Amino acid sequence: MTTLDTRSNPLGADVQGGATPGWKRYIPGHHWRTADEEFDACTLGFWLFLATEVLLFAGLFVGYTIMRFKFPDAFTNGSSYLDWRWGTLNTVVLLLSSYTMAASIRAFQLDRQKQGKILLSATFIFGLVFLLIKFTFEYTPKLSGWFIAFDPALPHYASLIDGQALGGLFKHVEGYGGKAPGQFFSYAFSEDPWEPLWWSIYYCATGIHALHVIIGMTLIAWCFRRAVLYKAYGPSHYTMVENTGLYWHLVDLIWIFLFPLLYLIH
Amino acid sequence: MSTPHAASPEVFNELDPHGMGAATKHSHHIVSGMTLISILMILLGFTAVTVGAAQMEKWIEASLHYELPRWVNVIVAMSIATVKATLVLMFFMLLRFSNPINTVVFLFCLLAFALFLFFTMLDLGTRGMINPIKAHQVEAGGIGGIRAGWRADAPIINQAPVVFWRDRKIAAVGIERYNELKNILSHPHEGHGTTPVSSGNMSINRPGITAGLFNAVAPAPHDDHAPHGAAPHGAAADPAHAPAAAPATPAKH
Amino acid sequence: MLKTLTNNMTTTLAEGPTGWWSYGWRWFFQNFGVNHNAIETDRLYMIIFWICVGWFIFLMAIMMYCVVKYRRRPGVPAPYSPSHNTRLELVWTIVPCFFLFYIFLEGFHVYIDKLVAPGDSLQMTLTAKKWDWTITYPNGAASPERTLIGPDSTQFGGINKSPAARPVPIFYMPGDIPVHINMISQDVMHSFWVPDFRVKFDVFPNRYTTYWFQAKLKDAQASNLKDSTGKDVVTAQGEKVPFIDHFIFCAEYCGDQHSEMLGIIRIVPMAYYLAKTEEWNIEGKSPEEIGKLVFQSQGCSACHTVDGSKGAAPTWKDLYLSHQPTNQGSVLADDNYIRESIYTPQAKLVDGYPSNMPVYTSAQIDERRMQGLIAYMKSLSKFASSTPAPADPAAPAPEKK
Amino acid sequence: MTTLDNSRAHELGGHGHHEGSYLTPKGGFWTTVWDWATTVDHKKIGVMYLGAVLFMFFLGGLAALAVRTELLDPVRTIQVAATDAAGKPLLDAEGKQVMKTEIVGQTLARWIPPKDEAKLGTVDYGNQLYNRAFTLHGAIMVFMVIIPSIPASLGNFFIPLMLGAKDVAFPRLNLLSWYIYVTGSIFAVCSILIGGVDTGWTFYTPYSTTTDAEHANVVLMVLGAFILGFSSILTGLNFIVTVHKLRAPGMGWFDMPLFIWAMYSTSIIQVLATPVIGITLLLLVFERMFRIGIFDPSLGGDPVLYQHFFWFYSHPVVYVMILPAFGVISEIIPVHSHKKIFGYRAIAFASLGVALVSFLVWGHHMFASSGELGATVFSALTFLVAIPTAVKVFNWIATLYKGSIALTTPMLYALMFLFLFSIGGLTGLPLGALATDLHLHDSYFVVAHFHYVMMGGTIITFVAGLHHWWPKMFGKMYNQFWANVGAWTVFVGFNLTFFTQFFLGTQGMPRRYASYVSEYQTLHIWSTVGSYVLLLGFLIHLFVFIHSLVAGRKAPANPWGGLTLEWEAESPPIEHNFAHEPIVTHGPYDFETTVPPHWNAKDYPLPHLPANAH
Repeated sequence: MTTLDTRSNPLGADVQGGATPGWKRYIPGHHWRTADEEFDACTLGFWLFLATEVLLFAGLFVGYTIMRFKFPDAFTNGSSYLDWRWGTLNTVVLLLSSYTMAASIRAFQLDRQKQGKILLSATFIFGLVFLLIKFTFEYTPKLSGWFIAFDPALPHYASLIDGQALGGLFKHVEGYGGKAPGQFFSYAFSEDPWEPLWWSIYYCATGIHALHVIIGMTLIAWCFRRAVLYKAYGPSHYTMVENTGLYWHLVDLIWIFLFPLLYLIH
Repeated sequence: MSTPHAASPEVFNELDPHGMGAATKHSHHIVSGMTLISILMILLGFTAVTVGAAQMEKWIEASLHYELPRWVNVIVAMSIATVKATLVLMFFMLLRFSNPINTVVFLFCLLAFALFLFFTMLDLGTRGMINPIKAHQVEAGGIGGIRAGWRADAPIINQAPVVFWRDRKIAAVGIERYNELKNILSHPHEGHGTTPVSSGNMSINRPGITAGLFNAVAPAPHDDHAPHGAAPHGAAADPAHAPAAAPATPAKH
Repeated sequence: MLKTLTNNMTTTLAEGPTGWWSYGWRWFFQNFGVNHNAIETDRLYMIIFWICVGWFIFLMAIMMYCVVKYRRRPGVPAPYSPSHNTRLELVWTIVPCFFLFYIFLEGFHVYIDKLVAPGDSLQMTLTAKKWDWTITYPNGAASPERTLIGPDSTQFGGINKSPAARPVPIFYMPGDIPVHINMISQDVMHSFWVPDFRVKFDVFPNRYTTYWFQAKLKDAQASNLKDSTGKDVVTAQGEKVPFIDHFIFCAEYCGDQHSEMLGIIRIVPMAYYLAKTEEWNIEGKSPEEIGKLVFQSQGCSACHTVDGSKGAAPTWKDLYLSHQPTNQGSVLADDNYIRESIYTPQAKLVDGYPSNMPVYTSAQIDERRMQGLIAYMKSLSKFASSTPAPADPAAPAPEKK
Repeated sequence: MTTLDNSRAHELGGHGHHEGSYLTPKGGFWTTVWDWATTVDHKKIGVMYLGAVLFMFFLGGLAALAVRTELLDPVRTIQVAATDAAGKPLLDAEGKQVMKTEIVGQTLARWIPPKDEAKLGTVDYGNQLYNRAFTLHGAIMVFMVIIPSIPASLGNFFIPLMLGAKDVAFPRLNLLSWYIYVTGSIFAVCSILIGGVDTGWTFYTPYSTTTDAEHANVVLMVLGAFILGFSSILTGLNFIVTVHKLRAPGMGWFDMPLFIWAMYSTSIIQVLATPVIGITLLLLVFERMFRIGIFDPSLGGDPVLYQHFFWFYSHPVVYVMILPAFGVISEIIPVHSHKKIFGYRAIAFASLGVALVSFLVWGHHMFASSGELGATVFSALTFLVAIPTAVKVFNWIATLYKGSIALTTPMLYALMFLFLFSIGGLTGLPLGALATDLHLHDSYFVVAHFHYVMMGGTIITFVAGLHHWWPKMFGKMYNQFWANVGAWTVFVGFNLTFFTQFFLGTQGMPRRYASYVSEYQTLHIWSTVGSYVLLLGFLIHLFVFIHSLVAGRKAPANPWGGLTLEWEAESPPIEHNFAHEPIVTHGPYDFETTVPPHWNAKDYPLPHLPANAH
């Protein structure tokens, strides 16, 4: 097999004849001696890839450290606009999703197909919840001043609400928005001249992290599809779901560090 | 590759002198469900601890009027995060059970990170910088040209956005309303302890020489060697532009 | 120093290079011993050079010997030798370490000399911007003198330099005493390099870097300063003025005219230096004179002309109160417009000229200098004393500011 | 030499014994094109990389020639006699000749006239062209030529062969990385087509975030480099896993050829350093597009932070460039002097040592800009690099001792490498010493130094490796005489071009200057002439290779008598590399005890046997 040819994919070849589950039909690549060796190599390869991911974020962490060292008060000030309650909730959501991911791998290892699929979709949903919280409760109010009506952060600002939309579902707080990165910063009540820099770091770090969440969710969805269509994962072959899991845990890992660094400064 | 799957040719494992096959025995470890649950619980517990510690620090500062050193917050938070990360790595990411080479890879990656951070800090952390003493006015020039807003044709303000927007708001709503708004907005969470203090004036003006290193002489850029002192230039302290606009000075609480 | 700068092509100091290592320094350096640090640098460089030459010849000789002696000949077997020898390998690992350690130490030692200025140095500040240097003397004066390093230069006849005959600033510096310059950039990074001093330091927009030198004048074979007519300049005491010029180069890439961002440091006796800086001091001068000094010293003259000829930017001749076609419509060049154009040049761009006017801050051109510039422009304009120039009928009415 | 039947090879429908060379077309023209475009065969991907890299080398070389040509003549303003439309001298009212000012010496501006007539003859226009040319040269040569040159082309082709494997660990990823490389290159070329980039290949802020603010070319170029980073990461990752998991039976870590060791070290650097340039360039793009301010002083950012970010990648990447070259030399010298390499373990560990130390020394690019403590520490660490490098050079020269040295083209190049790289390495010493660096930094001395290392080291070795393995890759021999002529021409041209630049540097010629003070002109002219000779040398090689492909003699399987596994395969190798999985029973350089595979006295005599043996 020296040509990229999807038809030679042993899983794809036999979609209708689903009698034999995909994982049993799997044949390792022609250059491997055993399936185990291939699995081992894939895991090693994936760890190397994870190392590159960590070092990608390393740049952000170094930037964070230098800037916080230079402008400690800008960071304290900026951080005080983040609501630790949402941050904590998001941490819990990601930890739960990490658990469901690990459990789903375990299910596939034990050939519990249904359990595995349920856990996979749970992971996906947790990811979705994470993004929803991030975008609707964190980014949107800070950038535009629009809150969702049931945001617990809102009652405090009730006296400043100056607009509504969608029948009161969204409420606008006067002067709250404009906490954008760099030159787009237009929040008028900042205490520190370098606060835009804090927001730059905040949006870069959480934004790139959110991008990774999205990539991870895509991978999970793809695994789910293959699990449903081909029963692709089972005791002897679960490489892809395992590596997706590793990726997802890495996303969690990064967040474990981002959370205190961004939300718990004072 | 349409040939049927064949049993693994065991003969190769015998010829494999580096134990490459032996490593695969680690690969298929199945973690018990109990372990996973316990790890999750521990992780959630640590999350509670780290949030609690941060709240506790705030409480200490607010009620005992004692300002903890800055590193306390960082050290506590980072230690807990490291423990959590280790747990995730070992049990969720199966480093504990898989081929040790994977752990080595990850440790090397952390080593590279550590070197990166250490040497960058070593350089940037030991030299003076001109933090604009006048947080007020941004250094203009090729790197200035900050625009007031998102649009590409928005006017150039040559000012820190913070200052520009503050002044604009004051002009729009008046200083009383501004202070009123600010009072509410800068206490985003009830019970928030101390009021943040601006660092705009805390920067030390050092002459670009590592403080205390080799300073047979620490030449001050604006010392009175010459009759007029050094001419005003660059981002240096410029008395004429020290925060002059009275209403623009942030109201201290 | 580069020989173009002085009429005397072999300017060196009395103390020439001495020592075994000094053989061959002339291959690398045009001159020797402009100051202590330069001598030390050259010495270190030449020591490293000879160490390298020694190693290189040693290695290449062995290589060539092997290639010739053990060349492949049919039927002649390779003699073979062991492929491993711990003692030998240890030796050639450890021996270079000593050389390296020595070079590091020497490099560090001289580096500290270059870094730390003596406490009694003369303090000056340097501002770099695209693409010009400005040095401000202790009394607040800045040098307005510029020269063309080109064929039309009267000072240095026939040197093929200076694209577009762009004048470069001359900074007068006293000889034989330490001068300490505090450097800052207005825009991007630059690097202040005087090859004769063997030192360069980057110039940043957000932090000061420092540069110091003590250039020799007494022991050097300097030429005498001449004025534009070729006559010797004499001081009030009737003495001739010895001088030595050194080039300043920008060594950090900074854009289109990076290679034109030159300057000259002119080492003169202390008395002459003091007289010059006093001459350029704006205290006690009329606004017009101040404006002219600022025009010359802040780099305006690099692009703007005052005689009506076309430069890289609009001429100041008859500019004041004229109507300028800009990208914001026709504009009356009144005081406010001039002020705006200096502090915020991008606001209105005169048609037909590139947008490369640097931004000046109020720290560089304070109110007094600004008034001076406006007064100077007034003196150059025929509209100043009479009514404003008639508006171009085709152009829209001048904008209200 | 024993072999063992590969049972998997039999399973694969008996392809093993009678499958053809990997170059055999699979059918008609379009079938073949499709076959190559979708191949996951590491050999074909290696050849495709070779083609792409050579094309980019051609582009980068053109830019280099443009730079050299511009520097032939310093830009200067002269007074010339004005003429009227008919070409007669123009006289003024008093009958005197009217003079006019003219700018001469802007060669590029004459070749590429501006669209806007008014710009003709201005300083800015000529300089802009020059600045774009050197940026183009730097960016292409670094990101698109030298980094992928040996690893992605020769490495891809020969790592599996040398390990006795059928392919790299992740063949599809390998193909993907080629496509990523092409995509990144297209981005870069597009940025040239829409106007070019004038930032220098280092993209230093704040210049790079403000220049050409209204155009997208800088963003395109930066994104191109960002994308190329992925290609580099994937290649490195693939090689690490391949080396770990796909060695032939019997091949322990210290039975691997040294080329593999070098590639392994290279891959470690690629994997660990490249992501940092990824985030750096990403932040740079954000900075340019959104003014986020991390590197922008007017918003509180720090340009020096950018330099740290940039050099944390770009210094290790210098070793990504040179380590593979070390590997190639460690192959060529033993084979062509038919002698076991001296100090195998020392060279292997020196490769790893260089990889490790490479992460400690990036600050030496910033002595003129860095703080004093940082500079001192980085200077001390910098000298550490010299030790493993010197050890390697000593080992190579010791290998020559009492060997049987055949002056074939690859060997000639290897000896040239020793010469040039020694100069390059030794001139690193005054740059590593703080005091002298403050003079030499950003001068032509640096330019000369890194060209001696990067070009004299890597490109020369790339060409050496190409000559060494050409018979294996394409199954054809080439004309040794003309190849040697080409090699000598390159050698002469190279030294003429770059040795002169050491003197320019010490005398004070700064880098990236479009025009200069006239006493540098003599040396600049020599340098430019040298670059033309260099061009001639590479053209000779090009013709030798084309001639070889068209009319070359068929290559034997082992033309030089090498012992590493790739010489056991056919020339060119069959599609699955080996008919039987090889089993390693001897070391890669045991020339004293082993008869090379496919040995045939007609092809080459063994030194220790009479010429008429067999």
